[in-house]
Amino acid sequence: MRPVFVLALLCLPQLAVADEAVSGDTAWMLTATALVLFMTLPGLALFYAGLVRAKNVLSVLMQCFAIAAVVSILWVIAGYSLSFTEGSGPFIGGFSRIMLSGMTIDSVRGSMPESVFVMFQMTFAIITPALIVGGFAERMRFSAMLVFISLWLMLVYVPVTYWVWGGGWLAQMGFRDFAGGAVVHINAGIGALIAAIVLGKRRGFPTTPMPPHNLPMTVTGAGMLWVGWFGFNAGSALAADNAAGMAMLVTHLGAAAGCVAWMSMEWLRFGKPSVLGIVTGMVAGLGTITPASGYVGPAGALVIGLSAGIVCFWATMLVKRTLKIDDSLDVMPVHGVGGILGLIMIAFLSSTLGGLGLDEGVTMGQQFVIQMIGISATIAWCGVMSYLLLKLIDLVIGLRVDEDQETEGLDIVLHEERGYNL
Amino acid sequence: MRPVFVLALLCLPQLAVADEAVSGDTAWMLTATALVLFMTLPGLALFYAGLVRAKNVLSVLMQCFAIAAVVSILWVIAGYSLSFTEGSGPFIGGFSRIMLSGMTIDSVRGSMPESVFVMFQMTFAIITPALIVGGFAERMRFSAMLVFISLWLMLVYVPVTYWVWGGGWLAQMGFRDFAGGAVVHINAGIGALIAAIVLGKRRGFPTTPMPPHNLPMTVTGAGMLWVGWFGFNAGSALAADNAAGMAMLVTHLGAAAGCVAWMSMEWLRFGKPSVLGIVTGMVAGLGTITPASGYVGPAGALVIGLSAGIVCFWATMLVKRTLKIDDSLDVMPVHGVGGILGLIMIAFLSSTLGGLGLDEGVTMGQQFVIQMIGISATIAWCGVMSYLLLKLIDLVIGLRVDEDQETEGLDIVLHEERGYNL
Amino acid sequence: MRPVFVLALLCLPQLAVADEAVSGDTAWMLTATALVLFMTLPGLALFYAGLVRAKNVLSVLMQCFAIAAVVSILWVIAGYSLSFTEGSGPFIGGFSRIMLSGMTIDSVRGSMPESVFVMFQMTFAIITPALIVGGFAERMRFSAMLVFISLWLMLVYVPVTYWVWGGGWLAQMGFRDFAGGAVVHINAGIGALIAAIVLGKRRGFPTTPMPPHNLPMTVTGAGMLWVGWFGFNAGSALAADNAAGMAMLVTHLGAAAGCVAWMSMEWLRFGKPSVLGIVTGMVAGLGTITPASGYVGPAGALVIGLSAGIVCFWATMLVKRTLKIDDSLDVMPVHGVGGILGLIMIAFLSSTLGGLGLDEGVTMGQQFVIQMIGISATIAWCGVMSYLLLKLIDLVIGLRVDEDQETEGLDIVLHEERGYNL
Amino acid sequence: MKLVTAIIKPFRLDDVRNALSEVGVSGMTVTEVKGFGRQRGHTELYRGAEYVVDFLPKSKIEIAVAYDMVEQAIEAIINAARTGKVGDGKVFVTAIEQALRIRTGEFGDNAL
Amino acid sequence: MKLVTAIIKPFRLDDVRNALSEVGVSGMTVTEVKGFGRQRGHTELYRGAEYVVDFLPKSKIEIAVAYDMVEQAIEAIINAARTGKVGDGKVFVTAIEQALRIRTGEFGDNAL
Amino acid sequence: MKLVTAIIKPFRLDDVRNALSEVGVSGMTVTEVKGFGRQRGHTELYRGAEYVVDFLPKSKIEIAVAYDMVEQAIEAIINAARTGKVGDGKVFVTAIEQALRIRTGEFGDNAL
Ligand SMILES: Nc1ncnc2c1ncn2[C@@H]1O[C@H](COP(=O)(O)OP(=O)(O)O)[C@@H](O)[C@H]1O
Ligand SMILES: Nc1ncnc2c1ncn2[C@@H]1O[C@H](COP(=O)(O)OP(=O)(O)O)[C@@H](O)[C@H]1O
Ligand SMILES: Nc1ncnc2c1ncn2[C@@H]1O[C@H](COP(=O)(O)OP(=O)(O)O)[C@@H](O)[C@H]1O
Repeated sequence: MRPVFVLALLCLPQLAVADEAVSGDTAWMLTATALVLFMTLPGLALFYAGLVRAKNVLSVLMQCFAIAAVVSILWVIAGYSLSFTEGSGPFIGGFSRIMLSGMTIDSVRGSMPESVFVMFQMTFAIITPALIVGGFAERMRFSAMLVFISLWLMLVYVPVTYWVWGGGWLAQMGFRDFAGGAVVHINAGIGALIAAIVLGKRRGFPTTPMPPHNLPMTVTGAGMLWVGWFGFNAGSALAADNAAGMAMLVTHLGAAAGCVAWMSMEWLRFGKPSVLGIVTGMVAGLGTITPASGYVGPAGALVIGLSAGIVCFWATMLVKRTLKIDDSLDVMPVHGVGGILGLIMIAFLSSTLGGLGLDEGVTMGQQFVIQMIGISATIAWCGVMSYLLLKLIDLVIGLRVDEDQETEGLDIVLHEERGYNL
Repeated sequence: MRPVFVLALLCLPQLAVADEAVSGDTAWMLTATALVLFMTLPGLALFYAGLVRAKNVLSVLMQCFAIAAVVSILWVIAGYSLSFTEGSGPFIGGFSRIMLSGMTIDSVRGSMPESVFVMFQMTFAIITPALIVGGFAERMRFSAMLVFISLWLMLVYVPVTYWVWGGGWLAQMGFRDFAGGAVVHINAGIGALIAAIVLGKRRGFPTTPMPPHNLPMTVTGAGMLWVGWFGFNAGSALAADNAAGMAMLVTHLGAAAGCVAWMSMEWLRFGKPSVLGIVTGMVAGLGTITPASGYVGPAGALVIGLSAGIVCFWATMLVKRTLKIDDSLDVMPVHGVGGILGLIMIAFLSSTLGGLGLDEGVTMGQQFVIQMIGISATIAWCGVMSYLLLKLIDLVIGLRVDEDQETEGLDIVLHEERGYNL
Repeated sequence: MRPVFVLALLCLPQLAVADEAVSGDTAWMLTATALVLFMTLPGLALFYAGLVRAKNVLSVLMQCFAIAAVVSILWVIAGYSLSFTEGSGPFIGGFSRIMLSGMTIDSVRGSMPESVFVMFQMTFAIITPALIVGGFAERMRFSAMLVFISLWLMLVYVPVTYWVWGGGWLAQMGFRDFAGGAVVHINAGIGALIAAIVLGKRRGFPTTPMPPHNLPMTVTGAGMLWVGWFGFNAGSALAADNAAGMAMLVTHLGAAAGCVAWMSMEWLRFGKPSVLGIVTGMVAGLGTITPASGYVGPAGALVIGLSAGIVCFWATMLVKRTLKIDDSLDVMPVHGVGGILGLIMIAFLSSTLGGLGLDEGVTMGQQFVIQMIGISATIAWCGVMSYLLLKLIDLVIGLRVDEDQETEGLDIVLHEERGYNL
Repeated sequence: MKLVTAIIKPFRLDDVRNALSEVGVSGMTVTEVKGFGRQRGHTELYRGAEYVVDFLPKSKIEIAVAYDMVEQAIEAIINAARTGKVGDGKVFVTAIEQALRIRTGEFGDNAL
Repeated sequence: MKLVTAIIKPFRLDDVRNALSEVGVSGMTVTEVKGFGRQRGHTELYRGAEYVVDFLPKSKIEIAVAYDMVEQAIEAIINAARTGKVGDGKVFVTAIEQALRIRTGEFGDNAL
Repeated sequence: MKLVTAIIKPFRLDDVRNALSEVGVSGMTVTEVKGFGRQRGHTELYRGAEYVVDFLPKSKIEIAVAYDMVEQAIEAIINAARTGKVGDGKVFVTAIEQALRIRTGEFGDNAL
């Protein structure tokens, strides 16, 4: 069996050229790449677009599409190189793959063509900023959004990726984040939270009701996310092997348990379970199992999924009802809190309940400390940088549409289109 | 080439650990698993949800999601073990994998990690009860639904799976059901028919028209089902080999021929072909080719698809118009009848029209008898158990919402949500 | 590494039986087949259906479904054989696989089972005529459509496929069309353009506005097309190898650059970018990179994508505003022009900007001439044949619904169904 | 001529239409409206955000009838629309000064 | 002031609006309604379950006009809406007792 | 009794409903309509095909009130609906000759 911590190994560039691509692994990684892109387009785009009001449906879809396009180009220009090639230090990668220079059709990384590794990682770089859209939905200017996301990608996503997966200081410390609890979910959650705070509430929040305009659309997106997440987590094994199989199994169980937990919380607390609740529990379960999906066993996955459903449920209540922060589509309480929770539980479930073991000589307590360092560093860096970026952009070009435009809706105002002519 | 009857071989536990996973086979089975989950979420959920009235759209989506979550958990707790490990007799499997105990990351089944086999089969265990939703749509209480499906899974789906695929009495007898004519389609069809009868008609059926509220949604789901079905049938070869390729080809031809046949029937009988007709023909073709997809050749597949379109068309007329049973989304006439038809045609098309052959020394007549035994046993067991379960649940907690609630719609009444705010 | 020009090799029948299928390659090709079918159903169907008026939504979905069904059957009867088996000359293939005769479960083509190759190519034969639907949307009779598409498949698609991929005269000349610039996109674009001209404008075009009835549906389809296109182009490598990886990478970059270019054109010209614009740019980028996706490097892909966005943008303006041709969903300016552009750029980007090289001893200028010959031949053959077929069908059974029917909408008139009952 | 406007529960629409046909009213125009009144709306809940929906779906039926048909029409509507539960709706009668059939230009009672 | 209410075929709406603008009617309110009348509806068929749709989509136009404009407005509507086929619709005229413009508080004919 | 019909901007609906409740109007019927008037519509652009949308979404509120409530109701509507920008809408008053509550058969002011 191949080792679980393949990502770390892949960072050693000398290995990269030696190998030949294995067709089975390549087949799976091509598929996994397609699945992760599918999570964003159309998965997440629909999930989010269904939750906003009809007058803003296109603005959300547009943001997801534009992010996918712009991030892809930035990724090949510099993002990949700075994330995944050896840098001069522990904080940022090197320049050897700027514009993918030096990568030929024969380049191999691990057991797959390097082109596939570039693509697979690109899909992660796409979905992370796309998740942030939920924080500033229904009020941000499109141009400001493009500028913010581009800078955020290079200044937040890329360095954190290098720290965790590119051989940077967190990787060296033994920080465990299999498929992106810190890199993807904390980053997205904190980015969204800061955006929600800096932009301020939507007009009328929280007194005016803003019910989802199309829940079947949201559920459609949710189904796609569940399926696509197999590529996300089982793809993070970087091979079609037993580690991938186990990652898929625990991922699925995390989702299922998250569904059941959130549904039960609603049933207990409000008397009725809702479809928005069950899909939110699913996302919480998936986000929470993500960092742990290469380390825990099936029983651990059930524990993680159930905890995710309960903890994220309360976090949502807290942010929305108590703090009254308009993180409009609940990115922080679901993804951010889920990511944190999952990263913490790794310490305790890697070597219990059928987990696959901690590193030789590392105790639960030690791992817990390492995990807390990684979590804190990600929150701090992402929080500070997101705040500075948003404030800067607000000064220079302005973040929000004006009141009348917000009332009329972003679709007409920013894109001169309407979602529906039924 | 690997043998076609791999499932039967996989039941011998001693083989399971000996092998190593093959990366190509694992890659395909990971993909096939994602495809089959995709069939339910969002495929089948959308297919069904588009067919009900707008006030019940969420209830259907909710049922599919909740079934996916609950079945997944039940499957790892006990369903898998009782279905696919050696039992003490021919009727039910054993306890060696309860809570997946004894399965490690290194466990292999056939040429794939056992975790992948568990997951692949789980997706079948999810879609079968989800199909039943069509029988009791728009009137069943959500809590009663959860109880029914959970018990039905363990008391109907699990034993029949063991009989057919787990090495039970039907497998030993030589019963041929490649990807689930009896296990999936007859079980679902009979379960839905009994539910429709026990719950009774929807208020107003059949005098009040209840047209689909969103046919594009249904067609979207249909497209997903077609694509996902490749995972279902070609995945049932349990490897990325020639058998899988042939299974995909015949599956596709079954679907195409089913489309053409149903469309033609409508054209002849009503003067106009309809989009609901063509997608129903597709499902009929797919359901019917399912059990046969590992045994017949392309010409046989066309025969099966055409027969499916014609026979299921008439079956739908019979159930709806003549018998006036409110099997609301026509699960029995399409899936149940299709499954029966396909299982029967196996006897005649396995060794003709390019079929891959019957077992050594078995004649068409003998195979026909075996097939009839398998069909009858499944119908009988599923029919009786479904009836008893439903009656019991009706007594204890009640199956249906009351009249006013049915008029108001399940979305508001059971879930406090509305599908659309356009 | 396997050679890039595998398709050409596969045409030598003697090779076909010698090999054994490789599980990794088979796994990827099974997946790629599913992805390409997914592009049509539901991808393209939704993309197109969202763009028409609500009263015609089902007619478009129906056309896509019916095309998928009918083409599949024609493909196994004769299409595959005439496209991909050795013929008596350079213009049309042979009869050795009529009704797939002689193909057994053990047949292998390249490194995959022949059944998979048949299926993979079938999905191309499905999507090409389905693309034409955009040219005659909202006014063509369903029966005339079926007749036209069936004849068009056999008389246009099949011969051109043989010329380019089946070992015919263009293949022999060294014409480069990796995944279907001529076979798929020019054919579809010209077919649609001729259909638009022969059928004439929709009532009210261009004075009456005919805005898309459901843009989220179109965006959903667009996301599916993007993901599915990975199967289309990376699948055209016919193996899970480095060529496939590079094809996926350049495909993705073509799409991303197309998005950015079209968005920028709209921003510059109209002051606001639109979601329909960005997804149209995506399709333009994908269509244009398609023929080149096995030859160019990442930088070349960016150039292609950006050119596609700009050129196809202006082409759309030209056809719609200047020429006032009602190619209703812009098939010619997006697919046709994109295909031509991509085929031309192959000559210049195969050996520059990281391209994978021209054939030994071929200069850019020579390749350019070859490409122009292939483009011209496809346009001429497809144009003339499409025109003759349509005129003939118009004479015999009539192409268009009458004025009142067009006003009422095709869904009710042709299919007795309505899309929405919200 | 009078215009009889009835606001009713949507699921009674088919019954009302049939009842009207029986008394000889052969034309009507129906609008989907949202009603606010004594009948309590429902609560919707989205991730813990509560949303009280006061407006309920109703159908508004408008029929132009000759004077002598007003009573029968109202009778028919009331009988067919009544469920006896709050929210059954209202009937309003207003005067029409002139009516025309677009197709023929006929006017007055002949236009109906 | 009078309220002129016209029920027309939806695809004539743009023509009617233009015709009204030409005679000087610059404001109107349009509602999508379902009409029942002499014009036959269509049949829908879902997996063999037949469903006769009697209600047809119509557009209802409401315009408040001063007394002296009523004739011209009706004329304009009729000419623009007529196709000569059954189902072209009706025009009804009723009295408005008072009209107000919300923005300015103007009333009477000035409010229009 | 009078029928007070107000055409307002949709996002003022909740305010208007509250204002009406405060003055004691406890029932109303709301229709989503499209309005055409002085307020300019917007342009939509689809792949270069321009489309000027003249019709703007409006909400039409209908309330049947007793004579003595008309003034207050109008006042309440105007205050709550006014934004001061063009397109705020209109209020029309017409006469109701008879009103009935379907559930009870009550009529006149009691039916409201
Ligand atoms: N004063 C009113 N003006 C206009 N419509 C009204 C008025 N009062 C009630 N309605 C309409 O009648 C419907 C039913 O009224 P409601 O008070 O709920 O029940 P009931 O008719 O049984 O008294 C409301 O939903 C509303 O559409
Ligand atoms: N008595 C009526 N009251 C209100 N609306 C009516 C009445 N009769 C007809 N209508 C409306 O006018 C439309 C056209 O009427 P119909 O009888 O079909 O054709 P025509 O106007 O040509 O006689 C109907 O669909 C309906 O909306
Ligand atoms: N003559 C009219 N008849 C009926 N409705 C009208 C009339 N004029 C305006 N309206 C309605 O009132 C709305 C607002 O009118 P508009 O002229 O845009 O602004 P304002 O009310 O501020 O003068 C319109 O959208 C339309 O729905």
